Amino acid sequence: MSGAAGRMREDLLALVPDLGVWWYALALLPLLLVALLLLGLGRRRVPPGRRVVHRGSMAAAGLSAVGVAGVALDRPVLELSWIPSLGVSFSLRPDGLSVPLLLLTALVGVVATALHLHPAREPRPEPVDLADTDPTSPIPVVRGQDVPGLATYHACLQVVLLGALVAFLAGDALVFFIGFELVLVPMWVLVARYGDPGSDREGAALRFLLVTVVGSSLVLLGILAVASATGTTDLALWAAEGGASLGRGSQLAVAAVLLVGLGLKIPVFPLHTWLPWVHATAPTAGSVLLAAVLLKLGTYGVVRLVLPVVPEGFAAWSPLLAGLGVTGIVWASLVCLVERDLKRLIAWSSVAHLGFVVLGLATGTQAGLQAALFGNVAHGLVSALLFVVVGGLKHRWGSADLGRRRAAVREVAPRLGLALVLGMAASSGLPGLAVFWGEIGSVLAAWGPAADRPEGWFRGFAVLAAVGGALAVAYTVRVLREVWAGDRVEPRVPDAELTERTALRLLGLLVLVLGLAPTLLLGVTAPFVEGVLAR
Amino acid sequence: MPDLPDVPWSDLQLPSLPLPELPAPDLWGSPAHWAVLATLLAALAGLGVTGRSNRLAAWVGVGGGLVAFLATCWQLYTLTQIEGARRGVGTIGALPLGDELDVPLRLLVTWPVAIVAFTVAAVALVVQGYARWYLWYDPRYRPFAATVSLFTSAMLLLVLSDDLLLTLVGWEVMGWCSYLLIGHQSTRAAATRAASKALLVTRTADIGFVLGLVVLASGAGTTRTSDVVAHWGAAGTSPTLTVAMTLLVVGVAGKSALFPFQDWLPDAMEGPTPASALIHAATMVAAGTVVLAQLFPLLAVSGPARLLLAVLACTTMIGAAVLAFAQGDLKRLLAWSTVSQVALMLAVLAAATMGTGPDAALQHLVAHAWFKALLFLTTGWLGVLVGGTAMALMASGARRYRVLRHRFGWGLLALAGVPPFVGFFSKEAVLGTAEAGTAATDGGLVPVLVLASVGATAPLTAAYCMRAWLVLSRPTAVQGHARLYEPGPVERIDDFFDEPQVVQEAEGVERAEAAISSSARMGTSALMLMTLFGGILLLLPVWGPQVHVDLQLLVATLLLMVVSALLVRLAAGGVRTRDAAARIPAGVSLAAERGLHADLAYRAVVATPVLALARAVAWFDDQVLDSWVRGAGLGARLLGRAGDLTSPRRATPALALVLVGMLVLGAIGVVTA
Amino acid sequence: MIRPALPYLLAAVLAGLGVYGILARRHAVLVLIGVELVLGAAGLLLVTVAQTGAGGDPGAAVLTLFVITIAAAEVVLALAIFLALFRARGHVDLHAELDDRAEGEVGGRA
Amino acid sequence: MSLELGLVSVLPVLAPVAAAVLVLLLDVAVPGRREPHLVLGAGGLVAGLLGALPGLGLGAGEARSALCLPGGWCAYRADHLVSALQVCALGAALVVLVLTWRDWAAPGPDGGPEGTGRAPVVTALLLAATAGVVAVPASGDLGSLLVSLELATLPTVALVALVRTTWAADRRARAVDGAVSLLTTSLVSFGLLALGAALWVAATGSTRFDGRAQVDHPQLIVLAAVLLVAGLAFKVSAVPFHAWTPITYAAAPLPVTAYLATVSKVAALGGLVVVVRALGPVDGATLVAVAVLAAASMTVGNLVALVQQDTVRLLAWSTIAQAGWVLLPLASLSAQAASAAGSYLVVYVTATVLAFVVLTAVVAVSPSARATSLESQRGLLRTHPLLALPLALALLTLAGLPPAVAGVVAKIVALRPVLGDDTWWLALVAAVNIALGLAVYLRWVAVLLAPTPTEAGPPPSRVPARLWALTGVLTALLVVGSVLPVGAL
Repeated sequence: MSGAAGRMREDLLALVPDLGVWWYALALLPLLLVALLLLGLGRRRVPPGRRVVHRGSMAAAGLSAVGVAGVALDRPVLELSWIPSLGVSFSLRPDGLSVPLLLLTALVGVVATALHLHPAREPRPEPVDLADTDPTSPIPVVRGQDVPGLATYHACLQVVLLGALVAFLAGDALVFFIGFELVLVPMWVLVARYGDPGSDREGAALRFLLVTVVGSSLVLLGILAVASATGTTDLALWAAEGGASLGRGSQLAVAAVLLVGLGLKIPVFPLHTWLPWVHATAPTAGSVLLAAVLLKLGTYGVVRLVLPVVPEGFAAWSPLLAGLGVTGIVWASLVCLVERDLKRLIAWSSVAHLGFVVLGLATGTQAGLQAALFGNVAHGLVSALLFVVVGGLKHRWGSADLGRRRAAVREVAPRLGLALVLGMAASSGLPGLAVFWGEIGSVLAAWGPAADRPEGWFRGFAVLAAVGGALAVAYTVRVLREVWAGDRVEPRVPDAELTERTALRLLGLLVLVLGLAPTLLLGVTAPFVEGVLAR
Repeated sequence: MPDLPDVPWSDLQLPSLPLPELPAPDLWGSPAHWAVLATLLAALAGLGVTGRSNRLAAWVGVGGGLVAFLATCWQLYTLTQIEGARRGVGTIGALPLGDELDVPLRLLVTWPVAIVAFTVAAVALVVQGYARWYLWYDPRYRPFAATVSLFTSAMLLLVLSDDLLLTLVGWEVMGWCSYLLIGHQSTRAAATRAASKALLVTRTADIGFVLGLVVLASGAGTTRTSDVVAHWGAAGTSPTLTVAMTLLVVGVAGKSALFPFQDWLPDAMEGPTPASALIHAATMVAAGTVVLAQLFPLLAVSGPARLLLAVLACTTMIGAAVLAFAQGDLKRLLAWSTVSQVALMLAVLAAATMGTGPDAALQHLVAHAWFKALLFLTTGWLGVLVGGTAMALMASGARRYRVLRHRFGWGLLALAGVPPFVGFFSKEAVLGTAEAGTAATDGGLVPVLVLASVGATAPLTAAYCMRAWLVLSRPTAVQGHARLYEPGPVERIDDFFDEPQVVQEAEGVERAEAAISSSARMGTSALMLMTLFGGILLLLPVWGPQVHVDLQLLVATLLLMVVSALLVRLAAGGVRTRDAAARIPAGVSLAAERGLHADLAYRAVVATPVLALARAVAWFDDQVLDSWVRGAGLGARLLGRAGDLTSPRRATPALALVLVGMLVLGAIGVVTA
Repeated sequence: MIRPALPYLLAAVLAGLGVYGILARRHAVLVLIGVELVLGAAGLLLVTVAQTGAGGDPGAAVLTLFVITIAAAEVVLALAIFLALFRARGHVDLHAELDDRAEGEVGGRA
Repeated sequence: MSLELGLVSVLPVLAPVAAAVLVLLLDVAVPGRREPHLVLGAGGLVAGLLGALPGLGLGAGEARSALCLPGGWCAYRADHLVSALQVCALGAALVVLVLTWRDWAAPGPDGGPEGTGRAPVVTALLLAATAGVVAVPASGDLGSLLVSLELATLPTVALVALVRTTWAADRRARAVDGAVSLLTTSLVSFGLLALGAALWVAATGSTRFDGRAQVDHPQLIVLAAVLLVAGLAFKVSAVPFHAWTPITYAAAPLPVTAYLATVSKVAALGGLVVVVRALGPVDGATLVAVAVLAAASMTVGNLVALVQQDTVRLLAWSTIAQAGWVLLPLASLSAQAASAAGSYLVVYVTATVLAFVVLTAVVAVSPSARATSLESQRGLLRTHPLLALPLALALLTLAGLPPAVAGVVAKIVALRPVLGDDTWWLALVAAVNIALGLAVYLRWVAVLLAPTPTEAGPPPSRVPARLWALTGVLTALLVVGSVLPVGAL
């Protein structure tokens, strides 16, 4: 812990009560209990009212966020024997790598539970020529009153958060894996049941589930291979050993399996094709969670399970990984130039951002790793922001098709418009907003990769990444031109309502703060990065 | 021609005056911090806090600008008190990016930098005050003011930065701000288009800029500019350095609208005039000059980069001056003149040697900032009065509105480089530097090219200035329109204490003329004064160009300028509007107004192929990559169905399956045993 | 010590015959006989091994008895089932469809 | 030579056998009664269960033996793993007995007893088969193995065929078809098993499984082992010995299907464990054969299950796929292999039994004649949440996806030995099959979750209390297993 961040943490620590491991109870139990409660209540003949469900869910997420903040400050270590026959203990051990992601998850959790679930409805019938027969009445924003199964929806959100928190906290590989998998079923339900009824939501949900399960199965193989070689599943021991008990061949195999598995989750080109489908279909909160939390599980997994555990294997694959990451940047950015669905477009931009993260990871330098970790969190915030905006727009418009002529968002919904501009600017790497530091750091690191990486290749990747950065501006301009600017004011859509506004302000503020003071986050991750790459 | 002696620049400089010891208030941070932060906070506050009140937004915007301005003034004073006149300060602390890369994120103030910062802050302040009047009825005044503040902050950061990353931050933020400012009137498709074009063109060139910075920083192991310069300077010429500097030059060419990126800048006239003034005068386009000046020792040893810069700059300088002459719109004329003048600054950098230093470019930057801001703001003022900036509308403007007469006149004279206006001094420094470069390199290609181009540009500049003046000062057809401006008891807009009332049109010339706010008027007056007396700033003893003013060359240039001006006057003779450009064939004129159709070239060379590639990629992704996923699902289902159909339903095949399975297993066992 | 080639050969032939019977015959009882032939081969093998094997483990011979007993039990059950089949379907043809995969009731009401 | 009897140790086997005999005797004493037989049978199973429970506390290397020779060899040897398998089998058999209670205690078509005296017969058959199942994993020589295995198999054939006389003739005929399918396969498999046993004796010169004292013909023992495995594999429904499974499962009464899907598998796995243990840790060739079996079973089972429209058929193919998972660890050299397979089997049996219990309950409450079709369960979560949630939990356990952590841990346990060996190809096949399996089970869960079709038809009848009890107990087992997983046995 260096500098200002360290001092700040100490100051804050003096303020909070010393709850020790009970912070975990505060962080995890509200989610679990409320999820069970909601599942139970939702099954009754007369389901609870939407206010009760919504507030209960928000309260749980809020309490959990308080707990997570406590965990982040206090960093207690929990160690419970869990599956003795496999030598697995339920150990929770946050460190510099997981704390930012934990805080991100808690924050995004509050945002996701706060957002109203809009009732699924069939897409509005569009007149043949919209230009002539515009409906002039505003499209009403229906809050969650008519939604059947609201309790189940919120229960799913809670379980997703719970799983993500457990995965980020885990000090044991199998506990991580369980958390990693725990998010899948609720996410599947969220997409399949509460997704956009205008599209093939069940297909998209199944695709999400199967692709990620293939990924997590491969991760499981990797974990078990390492576990059988080292004789333990304790992540700290794995990291300390640094792959000493695996031969080069095993390291290569384990790294390959793990990287493919996590690459499906991140997702890395060419394993990314599921992401746009799922994002286009998922409800807003689902998209927010998927982009801001679930994809992070993949990158977190790489940093946790691959980089320190099989360093030799990772080094061997890293040129390929970096190449795929960079291809993803350019590829996704190009697709964004012609994509017609706004939500899909934002999903594609996620692929591009994660390409930068992957590039940073692959360089094997402290700068690259720091940039990747920063970019990871930054992407979480920015994509959450963008999905709140775009999800809201999609609901208001009835679809997210860019081919239709609609009212200029700046004219009819200036708040959403401002948030869109902020999000897209951040997403295209505008300095002063969060994403920039991650991207430029990755490019910098790629130009001077670690000694055992092929420098020439990495320099080529750096050039491509820079080109991808310019393409990001191109699609940003495209989106702003087609959605934000213009003189049409019909059909009117209502501007952001209170929850959206609050969520957008919160996220926007954080994007700005991280952009202006990147040391806040870099200082937290620095000790971990030094520890990982010191050997 | 008599043999005239050379005058060393140092002889022209003012003696350094002993300044009194002022009581230094013990404030937080340094002036550099204050300058950057005040405008940044003004931008954030302007967006976040001002609610619906334009008045509050104006207070915030102008207040931020004022604080920044005062800070830069104070900074000038503090520099006189510091030994060595260098002051480095930290910002948000070093980024912990590991041992391989040091990212201290510091600022550094030296004399040239401080003067540029002062100029930037001053122009920005004037623009803020002016924008309050200009956008009186604009419902989007608040974001505009905030964006201007942000823009100023970014430019100040870039100017004061001692870190490549901070430079990049300022650089990119300016690009985005220019997008927002140009596209301010987002309901107009043309504005949106121009804004997109500006951002796309500059950001495309920025690929080079980013990579150049990355290469420099990565090689030096630090992003601190002074250390980077020291590292690479010590290493001497190397291919890596050349590549890096060439990439940087490409990026600078984009931002400074050098050929082939020149076309975005004239289109940027779609933005409101204050935005144009800001972009053209002190900030965005000049940023490249500042960056290259900071990295000058590296540029000086990178031959190919210098050559590239010289060729691009010279082409642009002359071409833009020619195009400026043919424009049918005063704002566009000024835009092309900016392109030409910025190219002039950059050309000097290419021609300068380590002996002369890069100061001439910064001097011209400062000078250009004063007169170009003045010209733009005055044009905007007139535009409001006559309802447009087309030459035809503008004709006789300076006669009908006498208040504008001196503003236009002085601005154009300074632009043409007529003594004793500020442009004259800076152009002399430029010429001197180019000549010194020629002498130092013994007639090297780059300095000669630059010298020749500057020499050719001077009369061209004089020509289009003359043309503009002739049109503006055309005698009015109806004498009754020529009225003196009388500061009588007319209604004034008290811009900082009133909320705008929705008035559709200003009635009558007098009211419109008088309707400019006192602060906007005062701002342009200040610019006017600086245009006249700004030369003093250039003659301060803090500049260090080791050049001589070749009086022979000076006289020759002035003569050329006079001749070209006379030619223009002659050409304008028979034309009703006194517009010399009317002699140009219509086709040529039209092509010039459209920037020689550079748009089409951009579209054909970049946009179309990229979009085609994007479509191909999207198709490939959907049809090929994704087909694996879809195919896996479909394949599993088909295989399942096939398995279901072929699964035995009778006893005998089931038994056969058992026996075959046994055989296969036995075979496997025997083979592997 | 005699070379037990002949018994082994016989066992192989028996097993082959049995397999042929299983695969080629439609009549359930004939298939049953095929199975019995295979079992016979196993028995023969066991007896041979018991006589010639090195260990002299009496278990091999005992195992033969076990196999025969189990075979007898199987035959009883098999014939009973075939009888039920004949009652239900009117034939004991093993080439008949056993699984009519109609969209009918499956599993039954327990 | 004296034989040491250890009858207490053999109680898990003896109790069901004794109960079977008593049931038959009771039938002679009080013909026409049905409930006492069932009570007696349940008592036998419970006694066996209690007898096997102490075995769970055994440490490594300890075993409860019986029928021992002075040399130390025992014909019956139950260590920790075997005891666990026995407990599992007896418990599952008990569940099946409770499931089938009303059916077997039901009166005949005219209200009197069923003409065939069915209740005592089926009860005795169930008990006998269970005794066989319990004996298989403990057998110490080929003879015990063959006898107990056939004891476990033959009664089930009869159980499939002996359906209620109240059933329609066509339905009864189909039951007989199912029995024929099972019978023929088991006959041929037994032939193979016998051949394998003979070759084993030829190769080792001994019928005992006390390590390979001397191996005369190394190739021969591979062939013998492969034949033994092939003979046992039909019972675990491994591909390509699986063809009877969908036919018989679909034809048999649901509780009998449940029995075949769970208790019978314990016998098969027990036999395989005995063989693999006897082979010792060095025989690679058999491992490849087992690996091929495992991979083929998983893949084929999951693929075909993916397109099934009927839940029972889906479960049939799912058991084929799960057989692959059970076999998976046996394909490795690891010392944990047998216990890993056993651990997986226990979880599988619990989840499958739960699924069958819920299915029985659904059939009981559903007015539809096609209650087992997937479509008829649409929206079950809304109409019967207390049935749908346990079913979903069972399916997720089979799929191996949290929140059913028990299933995940089972998959982990099964995969661990394979990765310890670096058998990457098999591990990758398994990984793909996790996803395929998920598709299978989630297809079902999705139907449960789907919005309810418009309400029509008569109001559903009530679920019998015994089914609630079973559902509750089994769900509790899975939940406890998820919160505090046991891991490997």
